[in-house]
Amino acid sequence: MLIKITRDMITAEPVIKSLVIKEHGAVTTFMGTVRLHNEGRTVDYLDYEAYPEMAEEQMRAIAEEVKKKPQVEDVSIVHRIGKLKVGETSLIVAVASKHRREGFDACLYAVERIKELVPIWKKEVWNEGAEWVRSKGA
Amino acid sequence: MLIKITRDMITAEPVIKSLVIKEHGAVTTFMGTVRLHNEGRTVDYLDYEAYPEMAEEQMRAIAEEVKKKPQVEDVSIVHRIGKLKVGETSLIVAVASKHRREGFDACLYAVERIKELVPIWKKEVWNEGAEWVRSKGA
Amino acid sequence: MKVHARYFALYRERVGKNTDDYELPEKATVGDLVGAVMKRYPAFCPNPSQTVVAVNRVYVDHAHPLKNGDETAFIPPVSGGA
Amino acid sequence: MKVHARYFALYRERVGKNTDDYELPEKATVGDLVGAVMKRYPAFCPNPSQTVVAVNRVYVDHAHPLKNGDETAFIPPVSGGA
Repeated sequence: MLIKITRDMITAEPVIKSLVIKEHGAVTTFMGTVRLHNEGRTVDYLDYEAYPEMAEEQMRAIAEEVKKKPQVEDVSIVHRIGKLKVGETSLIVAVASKHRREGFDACLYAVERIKELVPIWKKEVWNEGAEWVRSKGA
Repeated sequence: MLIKITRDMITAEPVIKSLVIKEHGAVTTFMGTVRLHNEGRTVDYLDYEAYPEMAEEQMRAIAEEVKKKPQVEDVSIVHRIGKLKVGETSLIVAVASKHRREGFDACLYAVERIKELVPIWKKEVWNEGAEWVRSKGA
Repeated sequence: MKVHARYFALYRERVGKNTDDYELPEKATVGDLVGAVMKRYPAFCPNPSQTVVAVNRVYVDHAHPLKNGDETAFIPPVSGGA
Repeated sequence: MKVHARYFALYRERVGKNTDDYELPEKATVGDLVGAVMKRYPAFCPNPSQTVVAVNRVYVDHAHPLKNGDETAFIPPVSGGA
């Protein structure tokens, strides 16, 4: 289980490698990347801010909750903060499970819990302004 | 779109990097790894055999089919064949989509189509014997 | 008693600073703290009864009793993830 | 006419080779080919009418007409993926 908030670029491989696996079977990974368009605006960049200590605690609590689901072996969550350009990755969630369907369900559930609970905020900056984004929820 | 059958070790990063993305949003990745236990037996290794030309054509057809789904941007599929030890990765499917739910659905669907259609066979080798595995289907 | 307050994102921009300290009467609740913040920064939040607050990094409701030295945080709607 | 046959996995092990050629009458179908294989290798398949066959890398049914030079393949139940 790797839980991390970082200002550096993030890639899938170290997150997948961090999973502690006894039984193997399936690894499901989700990566959220910055979109060029949002609600009709062309995004220049996003600026992510966190309450880092609490965000890490919440991420860990979500990972522990998801890890208790049937078939799930381990969960890792890494979130990048700071300025992110279009196409860069803000979030990586990796789930090891014994079978694939439970892995997909667990990974999607983890992403939805993160968007709901973790104190991280993104400000969308485009050429004519900037705005804190309100999550549309899970 | 990367479609490949290989005897070499496979990792997620090059498969994810192969995705051609215009709109970004989400990348969902599935990795199938060799399990230590299957139906009560302790697996020594698996030996994957393919009808390589047809398997690649089928994988490409599945990727093209999945790419046509709403929100899906690109799909890559890589399958390893030959002898694989416990914990090694046999299959990687990566899907780029505009939103996460469609990405998860498309990735799971692609894996199920692969297991149903692609002419690849695995032989399970354990300490007291060996057997061609019959897929339990999608 | 004295509690420490942290502001994030939209709230941080509205108050123009990251942190504050508040002197509150004994037995004050989170609701009382929200009242004190609104008094100091009337434009802080249009819907103070809905403001999400964490105490010592845990989400709590407005009836939650505060104690001296607590770290409180004002959490605007979150938007992490993808 | 002559068609080329490829055997994989379980079928390959049962016949002890990767490939064969079959000489078939004009207008022969995949079903006729399956019959010829069963004649050459009686233990090939317990359920010949269910045998999955590809012609030139495409799955076909047993009524599919063959032509000279076709590459046929006998496809035991697949088990790729995870």
